[in-house]
Amino acid sequence: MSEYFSNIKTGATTIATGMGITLKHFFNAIKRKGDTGIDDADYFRQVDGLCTLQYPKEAIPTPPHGRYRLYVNIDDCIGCCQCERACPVECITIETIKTTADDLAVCGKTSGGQQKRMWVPVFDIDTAKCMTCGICQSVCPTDCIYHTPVADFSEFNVKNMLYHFGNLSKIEAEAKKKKLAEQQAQAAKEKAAAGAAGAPAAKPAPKPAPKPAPQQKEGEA
Amino acid sequence: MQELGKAESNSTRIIRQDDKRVIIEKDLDTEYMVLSMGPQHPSTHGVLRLECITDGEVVVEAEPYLGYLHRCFEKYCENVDYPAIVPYTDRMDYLAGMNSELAYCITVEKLLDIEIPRRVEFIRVIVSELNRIASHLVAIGTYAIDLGAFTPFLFCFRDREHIMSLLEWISGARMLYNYIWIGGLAYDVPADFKKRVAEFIAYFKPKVVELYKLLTENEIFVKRTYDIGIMPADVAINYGWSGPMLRGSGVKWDLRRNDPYSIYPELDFDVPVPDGKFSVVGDCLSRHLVRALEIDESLKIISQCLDKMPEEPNFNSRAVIPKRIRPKAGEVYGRAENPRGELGYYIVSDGKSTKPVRCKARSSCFVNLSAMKDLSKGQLIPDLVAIIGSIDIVLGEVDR
Amino acid sequence: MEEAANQMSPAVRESKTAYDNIKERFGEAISEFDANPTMPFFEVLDASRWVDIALYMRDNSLLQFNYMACLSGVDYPDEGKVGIVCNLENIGKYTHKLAVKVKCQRDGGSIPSVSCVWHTANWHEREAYDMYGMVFEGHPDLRRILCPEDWTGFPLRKDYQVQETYHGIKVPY
Amino acid sequence: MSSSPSLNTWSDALSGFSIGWFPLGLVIVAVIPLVFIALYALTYGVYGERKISAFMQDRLGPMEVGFWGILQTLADILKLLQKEDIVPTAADKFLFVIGPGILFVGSFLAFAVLPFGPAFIGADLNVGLFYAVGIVAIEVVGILAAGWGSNNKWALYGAVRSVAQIVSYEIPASIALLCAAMLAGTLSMQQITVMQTGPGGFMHWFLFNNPIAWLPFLIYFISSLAETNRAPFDIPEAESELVAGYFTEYSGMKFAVIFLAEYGSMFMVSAVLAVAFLGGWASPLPNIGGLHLNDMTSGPAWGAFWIIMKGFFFIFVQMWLRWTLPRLRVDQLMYLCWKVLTPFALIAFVLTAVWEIYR
Repeated sequence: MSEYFSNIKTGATTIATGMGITLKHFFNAIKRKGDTGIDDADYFRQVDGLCTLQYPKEAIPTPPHGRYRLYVNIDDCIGCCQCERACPVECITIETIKTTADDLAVCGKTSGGQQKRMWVPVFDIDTAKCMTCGICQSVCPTDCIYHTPVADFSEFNVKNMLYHFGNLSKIEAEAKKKKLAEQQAQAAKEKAAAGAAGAPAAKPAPKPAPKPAPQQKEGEA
Repeated sequence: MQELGKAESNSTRIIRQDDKRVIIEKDLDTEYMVLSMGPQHPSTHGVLRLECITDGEVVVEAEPYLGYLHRCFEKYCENVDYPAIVPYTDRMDYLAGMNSELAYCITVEKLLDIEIPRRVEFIRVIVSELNRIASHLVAIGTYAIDLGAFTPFLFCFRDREHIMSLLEWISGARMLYNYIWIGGLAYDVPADFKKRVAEFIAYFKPKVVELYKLLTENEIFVKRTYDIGIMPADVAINYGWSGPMLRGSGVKWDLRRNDPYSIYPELDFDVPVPDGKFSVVGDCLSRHLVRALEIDESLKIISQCLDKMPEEPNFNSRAVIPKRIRPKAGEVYGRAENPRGELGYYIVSDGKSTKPVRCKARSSCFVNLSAMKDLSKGQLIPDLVAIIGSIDIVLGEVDR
Repeated sequence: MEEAANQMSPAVRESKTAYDNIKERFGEAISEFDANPTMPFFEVLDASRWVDIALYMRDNSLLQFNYMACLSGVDYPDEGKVGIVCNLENIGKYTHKLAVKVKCQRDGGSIPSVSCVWHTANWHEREAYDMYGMVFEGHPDLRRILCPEDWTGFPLRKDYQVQETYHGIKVPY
Repeated sequence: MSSSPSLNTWSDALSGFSIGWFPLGLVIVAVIPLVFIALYALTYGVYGERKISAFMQDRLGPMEVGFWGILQTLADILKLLQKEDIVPTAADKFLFVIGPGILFVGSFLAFAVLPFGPAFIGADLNVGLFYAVGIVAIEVVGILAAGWGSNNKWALYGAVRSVAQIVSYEIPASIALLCAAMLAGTLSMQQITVMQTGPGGFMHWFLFNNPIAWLPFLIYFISSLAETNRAPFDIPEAESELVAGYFTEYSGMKFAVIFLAEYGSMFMVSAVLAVAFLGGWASPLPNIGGLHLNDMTSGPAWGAFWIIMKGFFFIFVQMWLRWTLPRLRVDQLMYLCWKVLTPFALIAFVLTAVWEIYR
């Protein structure tokens, strides 16, 4: 019998304690938490009261190296395709065209001073597929692909999630391709001629070896 | 009186009394009802499906069906490089990504046999304990929802949000971190990180007490979980239970103590097991209590780590990460204490490729859930919900 | 041999002691001890005795492998076999760990089920069956667990070809 | 001093106002409850609950539609009106459709005997309290019809639980109300209220008049939670166990009707509680010396104000409880009813009888 009454008593007291807590929060609702980010020294001084934010109007700031939307600084890209190979979800598509020797100056250098040897007409990132793991960022030799803290980039049409970063338009790319093909053909011809003349036949390269480029430079100039 | 068996249907029972007279007792003619609980049900924590055979509100048998969230983790692993598996481990137990990463990375490091800088180890322990707190907060919060209390859930999430912010600050992502890498970390922690974590602990301690008062001590909550779903220690071991589930059954077994990894041997913390005063050892309440107490222990671990962590200016957290991860041929079973129990990885390397030949994830929820059939026998439906909640499953990890 | 024993780490030496105990009892049924530092294991050569070995490992007072940490299916395409790897240990008394491998023929092979010895094995064996297709004899409920019941093929085999359509849905993404 | 009596006079004048034979003033007073019900359900019932729960949980709640989301409920209703009215193929269509209707009618019929002020009561039945208790129990039929008619296992569970629960809790609730009836010596709601009016304000209420009345008051309050399926007794709709209980299959306007009925009966039981123990429309303010606060704050319009406020207060407590407590289990619910509330209700009954004899 005493257990019966003590049960009722604990029930009543614990319920009263719980109700006290919720009532305290109810009256605490006049205060609101601010929206300073975690890197701010005041972060834990502003956490009392209502803690939700009205999202599109107010938002928790993302930290400086937040890993959200991918961005490619194509001026720094050397077209090495390492990110494409490293991506676990295959969301990066890169097409490269070798820069012809005369274009090297046009193609320019990266901000690190490295000579770029590739045109990158297609550098597409399907951000809808991207799982923001940051592996591409870690393998990039020139740090030109990186995640930005832009967290909200939703679109109504999924096709808009495909981001194009290529540095050549289609027409330009065609022209560059043609140019390269011509030069390669010429190089192959020269080489074949040279091979026929002298050394045992080098492979009639369907894929150009990287060497002929400087030779061509002289020929063209 | 002895029940000899059931004849015709379950409504008729043949009973022999002491004087050897056989009587046939006929009840109202009732039938069992098959009740499909899930995959879309509020308290199956995702897409678990339980096929319950019910007799009124009493569950005669509940058979779990899995696979609705199967994402071929193991097949994936065989097709990507070792470092690229790390983001996938996040997605297995998405509530405790850091712990999953830690388990995977220490497994591969065991195979590679490399030494990790001490500062990295400390940071790893801090983030994984923070994540353990976050995970337990979700476990406790959703358990409260299962039992009908909504407010503690939101209080838990409010506090979890701060942990998410802390982890986003250091790793760049809120849930799927890819922060712990094989042989190191993605980044060193920001300068103010230690200070902010200390502030978080100061902020969080009174909130835990409030949570206890609001939920754990509430008489209705206690009555709902007390003496429900009891699992004896030996059966729990035989079922391969681990983590808070096993400790809830009174077995003091914690991989951080019993199979120590990282810097846990240097740290001072308790492994809470129920003493049977407040709960029956092995019931749902014990499991809940273990989780609640583990939050305190994790806070203890974090503050110790903050004190002991070596300060190294210009620390390169990627210093010892191998350029190309290609372990020598061999196999390894490595594991770590996840918030839900033992998360193990069985990895086979052929020594030639940069991809594992086999990478099996031994998920704790998968094993813990396998006892569901036994636990659910003869329980009421509300108790069934309480039991599922106390197992604290994450379907991402069960189905992989 | 002596030298090798001396080089072993304490953990591996513990496993070796446990292995010696089992070897003494079962002799030819089990292979030599593989004393690698990451996961010491032995293989059950006579798969039909696997349940006896399991029971002995669980119930022998010196072994007491009462906890099955993991059971993983593995494909060995070179040997034409599939198998399982069980990681066993003791909770409570000893600290020794030991892994056991059991293999069977790739096509139509079967391994005795140990789900009666360790309940953990029940779902793990179902998973191994689901992914590799070896049959576990004496398993109480051998169905697919992660894949749909009418899925064809065993996805984790190295030579697995994914089916083109499943109930009219195109499968390869 | 000067403005308040004029308000009171205004209140009296309003109820006395008539154009020829047509008592327009009384009609206006009579419309008050109807307008009130609509407004209440729209604002306090749904919006209030969402806001109160939000504040208790450190959230903001609805904020988008109107100032601080005040028009959120209207937007929701518009949405629910637009929705397709779905009746499941396998459902028993007649029961499925009639269920919400019965629920709605059951919860609002009781308003007929609710005294909204000295001047207005829909029907001053001499068995008003009895009628109120009885008519609320009709909801059981609606719930059973909805649960069975849905042809859904979860809905059936909800319905079965609900019937068991409401029928059981009728007993302590009725006995507790009987105590109030004994104190008043009548079953008429208006008479019970009149018994609790006086210059002393709240001093005349049964609750403060009489220490024993606290017991039936608490018992009725707890039972009323169970009767309206509010937490911690919301097992018929237990969203984490039974998906949504008996209204799992409902959507669109039928769902809205069920919702409205729930809030209607929430106010109903709160008002009955106010009438039985807290003086209904009686003003709580006492006359202190020359300050005739009680007289100033009485009258038809004030009466409506007071009873609505009292009802709102108890609804707030109901919400407060709901957002604090976990849910009971079925057997614990029955334990509470049969082993705690019913014995205590009987004790309260005897004590009240003794009090009435020896007062």
